[in-house]
Amino acid sequence: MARLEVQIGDLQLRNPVMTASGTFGYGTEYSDFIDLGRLGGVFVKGTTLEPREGNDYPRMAETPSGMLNSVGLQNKGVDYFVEHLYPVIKDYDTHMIVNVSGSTIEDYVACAAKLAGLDKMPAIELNISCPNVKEGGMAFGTSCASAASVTRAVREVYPKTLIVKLSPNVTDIAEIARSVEAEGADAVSLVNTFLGMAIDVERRKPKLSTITGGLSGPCIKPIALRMVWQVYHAVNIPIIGMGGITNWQDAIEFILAGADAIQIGTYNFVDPAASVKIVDGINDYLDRHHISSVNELVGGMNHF
Amino acid sequence: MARLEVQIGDLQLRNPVMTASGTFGYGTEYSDFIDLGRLGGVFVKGTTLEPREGNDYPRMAETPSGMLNSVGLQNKGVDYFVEHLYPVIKDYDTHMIVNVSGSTIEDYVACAAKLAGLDKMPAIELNISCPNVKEGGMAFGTSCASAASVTRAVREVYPKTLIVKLSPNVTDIAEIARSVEAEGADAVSLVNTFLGMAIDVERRKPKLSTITGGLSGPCIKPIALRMVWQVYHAVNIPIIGMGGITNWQDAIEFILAGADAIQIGTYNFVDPAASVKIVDGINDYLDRHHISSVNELVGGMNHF
Amino acid sequence: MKQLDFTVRSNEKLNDQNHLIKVTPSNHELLPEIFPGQFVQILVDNSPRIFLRRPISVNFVNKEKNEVWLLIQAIGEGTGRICEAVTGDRMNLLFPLGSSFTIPGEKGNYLLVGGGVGTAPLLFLGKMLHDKGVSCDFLLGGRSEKDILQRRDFEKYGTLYCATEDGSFGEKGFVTRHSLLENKRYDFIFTCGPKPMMVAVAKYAHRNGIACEVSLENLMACGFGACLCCIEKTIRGNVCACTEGPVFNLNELTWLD
Amino acid sequence: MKQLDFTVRSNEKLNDQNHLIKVTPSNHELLPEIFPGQFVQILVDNSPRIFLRRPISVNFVNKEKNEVWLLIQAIGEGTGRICEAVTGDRMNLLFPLGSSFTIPGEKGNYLLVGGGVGTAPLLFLGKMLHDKGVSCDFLLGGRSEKDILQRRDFEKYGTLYCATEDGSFGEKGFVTRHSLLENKRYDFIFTCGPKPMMVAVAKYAHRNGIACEVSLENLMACGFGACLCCIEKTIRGNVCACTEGPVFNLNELTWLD
Ligand SMILES: Cc1cc2nc3c(=O)[nH]c(=O)nc-3n(C[C@H](O)[C@H](O)[C@H](O)COP(=O)(O)OP(=O)(O)OC[C@H]3O[C@@H](n4cnc5c(N)ncnc54)[C@H](O)[C@@H]3O)c2cc1C
Ligand SMILES: Cc1cc2nc3c(=O)[nH]c(=O)nc-3n(C[C@H](O)[C@H](O)[C@H](O)COP(=O)(O)OP(=O)(O)OC[C@H]3O[C@@H](n4cnc5c(N)ncnc54)[C@H](O)[C@@H]3O)c2cc1C
Ligand SMILES: Cc1cc2nc3c(=O)[nH]c(=O)nc-3n(C[C@H](O)[C@H](O)[C@H](O)COP(=O)(O)O)c2cc1C
Ligand SMILES: Cc1cc2nc3c(=O)[nH]c(=O)nc-3n(C[C@H](O)[C@H](O)[C@H](O)COP(=O)(O)O)c2cc1C
Ligand code: FES
Ligand code: FES
Repeated sequence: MARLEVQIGDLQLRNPVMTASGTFGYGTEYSDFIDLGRLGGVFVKGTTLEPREGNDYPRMAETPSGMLNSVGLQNKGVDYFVEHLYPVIKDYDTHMIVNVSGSTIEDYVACAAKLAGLDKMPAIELNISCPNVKEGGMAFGTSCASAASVTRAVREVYPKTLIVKLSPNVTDIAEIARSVEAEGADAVSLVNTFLGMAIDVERRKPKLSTITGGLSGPCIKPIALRMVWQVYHAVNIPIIGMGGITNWQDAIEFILAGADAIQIGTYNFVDPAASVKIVDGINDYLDRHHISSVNELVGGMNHF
Repeated sequence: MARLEVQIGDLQLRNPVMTASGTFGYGTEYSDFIDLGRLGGVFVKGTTLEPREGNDYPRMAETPSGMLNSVGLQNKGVDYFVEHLYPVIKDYDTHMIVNVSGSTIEDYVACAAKLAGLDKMPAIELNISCPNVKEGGMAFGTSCASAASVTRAVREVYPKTLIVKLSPNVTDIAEIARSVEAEGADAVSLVNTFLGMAIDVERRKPKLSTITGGLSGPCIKPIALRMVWQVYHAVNIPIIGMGGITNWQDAIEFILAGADAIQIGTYNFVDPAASVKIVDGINDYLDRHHISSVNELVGGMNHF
Repeated sequence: MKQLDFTVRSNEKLNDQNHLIKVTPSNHELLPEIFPGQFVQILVDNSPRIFLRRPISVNFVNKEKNEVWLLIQAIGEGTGRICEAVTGDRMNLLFPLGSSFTIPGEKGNYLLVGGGVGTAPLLFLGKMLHDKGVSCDFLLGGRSEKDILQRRDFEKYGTLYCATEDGSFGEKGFVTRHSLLENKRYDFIFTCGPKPMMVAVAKYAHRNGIACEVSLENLMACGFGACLCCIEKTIRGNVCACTEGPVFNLNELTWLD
Repeated sequence: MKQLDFTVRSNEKLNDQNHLIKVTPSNHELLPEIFPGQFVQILVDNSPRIFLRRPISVNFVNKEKNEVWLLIQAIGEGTGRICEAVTGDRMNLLFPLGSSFTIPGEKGNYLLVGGGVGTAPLLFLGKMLHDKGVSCDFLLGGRSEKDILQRRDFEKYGTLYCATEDGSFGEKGFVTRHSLLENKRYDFIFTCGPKPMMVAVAKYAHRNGIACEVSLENLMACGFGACLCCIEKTIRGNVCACTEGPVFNLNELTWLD
């Protein structure tokens, strides 16, 4: 299966199928269901400098072909990660990548710096797009200037592969992608969740404790796909595409739109084995279409 | 049913349920299925100064809980409308409102001026948000400056009720809403379609002839609802909410989020009688909750 | 046009992919006039991936039984679900939609060419022609014998000629290469089936100066003229295939340009 | 935890809303150890409005028949669809999930209080206690007689007390007002049901210094600790109700603060 290999920055991935931050715990949660060694990589839960309790219950609402969440970066902080989680996950037979979140540039920098020292952590994903925290988070991802400044600051302390995760809640995502590329990001990943809302009409209350939350799942796929395609035409660094992927057809769509690799998010909840099924499905597709490497498919739409 | 009445600018609507432009033809197409006289209003197909052939086939693709379209404002132009369509629809027992589209400010102004003279046309909806035309269209709706300038120019020639339809493809829709309010818009309607894309993986081609198109249907509801809620907190003019409404519960959600009235779009294709069912459903809901007027519900979420 | 609940009277599996489903209005109201070539839009319940209705031709109308027949090929999720219907199930339809084949007043030689499930509207058309006192030739094509559907029914209304790709029934090859087309001279051709087949038939008709009507299967969202998604380029510009079609006279189309 | 296809052995409608569905692994593999209080996540196919699985408690495990019982109240679209299952249908489950009730080593008086479909996990718990040689009292509540489900089954493992809102069976009123609570002294209480009921039971247990475990029904997206959506505030901070619960010791919760 050498032909499934892809390269993201310095990372050599076994295949383009990874799992999205916040939907896959620390990998451990899924080890009863799948062999983690079959995945290209695992993006672990958003990690912040300080521990966070996250938002109040209720934190989720189901929507047509998707869900809203307002988890709000609940995590035990980067120090706890380094001391207690890293030792457990570092020997998993796949790339384990930490998703770094924060409210201030200093937070991001301090957190990234602590992770830079970890031997078996080849990359981080900078989450400048979380809609579920009161300050910072998404705000960094919604203007070129702030996206650039957080990338620049982290780039200075983080020499390994730096992936910046973009927010879809913007007028022009290509412009944001260009601005983080200019500051030395090795790759971009997109999309994070869309800011959405749902109301319980009988109780006349928002369904989430935070009123608004992040929308994910198949419902967002057409928009996410369009954004990947736009970013593909705007930058030269690798793109990790995601948003509503449930099967190999969805994954191929993202690759054809320009993604070098993809992440499966919410659908892991529905089918915890979805990711490995998608690896197999991509492989079969390549066979059927006589394509010798998945890299040939990237951005490879036929002319019309 | 007096308690269903709502006011949008100078328009007194029988009830808050209207149908969205581009999904309801000129009303005529639905007269076999429903009594148009039961609706608050009908927004007719996007009308431009000159006739337009629209985009090439294929123009639609189904997506999870929604669809993409790239019709591209196919219409026979405003003169044809005035001469041939207006005489037919002017006597329908509901408000018939023209959706005005264009590529330049001059187009919008000329088109609006021609419609201003029509006795039985009490309002227009300015479509500054169509993603399916190469130039203009959506571009006007994605920056405050251009949204403001087209509104200002049309306001000068159009004295009746002016509704401006906003694009959801922006970072901050509340800011755009404020800028058109400042130029004298009587109401805003939102949202138009989200720019999306779908790929046929076997043929390796986009499913739409235009590559990207507009996403509508239940999939967009959570985002549209959030935008209505944001705009509700930003402006004082009435709001017409839409995006994925399929039943009375969805309609009530939009009203609770801050919409004075709502439009049903894509779901008319699935159930051409959906709009009148929603009128009945809202009525029953008001009864059940002992609410004497639908206006009391607008933005009426309980505190929590 | 109407929106009405129908009750499934029967669902017969004709081969691995094709089903003949007979439905009648649940409220027992009499069917309105329906013309051959018109179609219905079926609501597909219970599928998470299907949002829009599915357009299906009227295969036949049995007035005595107040029944509409639908011949459906289960190729995707929508048609797959529809074909799971069992006797007694409800089915919500919009109908009758679209234009119909023109039943010419004149006598003459009529040829009805269908490929695959595209034969669906031709049965009803054949019946109507037969009722008018003209009998026609049917030329039906499929991959193999089992794909030539409703043979008994077609034979009631005219003479049946067939072509199969594997030669298991009728002549071997595509319908458009059938010897009939060389041997007999027709005045009218009506056709429905895969686009390449219809284009070949259209070329034949054009070459030989034969009046020809084709039935299109453009992608549709609404089916009744509201969305403008189903357009076909014609000599009059873009028109809706769901209201001005699905049946078009070849002269109106730009296929052969 | 496993993901496995099950086959529906039977689906019995117990009253207007509640179904008892018995399922067995389709591949005949032996069920792993399952403890009372644990739950399964059911994949709901064929619904356009349902995307996530639905969490349902294990009502009972019949080891001899290699069968899991699920007691399901059809209150919305997801449970509604699940309850349409017929013998032979497939059902994809993630299981066993979550924590279980603690089966204490000591003898003593045990009370199991359930309301509505919240009685589901108590049957299996009663059986386990019975197997350990302790028999318990069940106190079950519902709106009326027909809402007190599986009476025969409960009676096998202990003494049954009931309360109905309309007085049609057992005492009239809520379970939490049942005379049993005044007349008998318990050492352990286990409860599952509507939150207001559980809070009332919790207060009673607290007031009387009785050890108490409650089973929560927080909204869940994944059910196995990956999404952090189902959190419950505890004295240790926010924890996942799907992995650290659904069964919690009252002492851990902040309900009575
Ligand atoms: C006027 C008309 C009459 C038709 N009559 C018949 C008939 O009598 N019997 C029959 O079996 N089929 C008929 N079809 C085709 C039938 O509508 C499609 O096969 C069906 O919509 C596919 O839906 P699906 O969900 O099963 O497949 P999908 O998985 O959605 O798609 C499978 C294939 O069908 C095409 N398709 C999808 N949606 C539509 C649509 N709305 N309109 C047209 N094609 C579509 C797709 O492009 C794809 O190639 C007719 C189509 C039209 C427009
Ligand atoms: C650990 C656990 C065990 C459960 N055991 C049982 C059982 O044995 N029998 C039984 O009948 N029910 C049980 N439930 C409740 C059951 O999961 C919900 O009734 C079901 O999810 C509702 O889905 P729906 O689509 O039918 O209704 P919806 O229309 O989705 O909702 C109806 C109501 O159910 C609530 N609900 C929706 N989704 C969930 C969810 N994922 N988790 C919890 N509540 C939800 C909604 O808030 C709403 O109030 C259990 C729930 C949990 C968390
Ligand atoms: C419950 C939940 C929690 C999430 N937490 C994070 C997070 O901590 N950091 C992050 O960058 N993205 C987070 N995301 C976003 C996902 O990683 C992904 O970008 C998004 O869900 C879109 O992909 P999907 O549609 O496949 O789920 C979360 C998503 C969900 C549903
Ligand atoms: C086929 C189609 C054509 C449309 N044409 C127009 C148009 O001409 N002008 C316009 O302002 N909006 C147009 N829209 C957008 C709708 O009016 C509406 O804003 C959008 O579909 C969201 O609502 P919905 O999810 O209820 O469909 C069109 C939508 C569809 C699906
Ligand atoms: S399908 Fe909507 S106009 Fe033809
Ligand atoms: S439901 Fe996902 S963590 Fe509990």
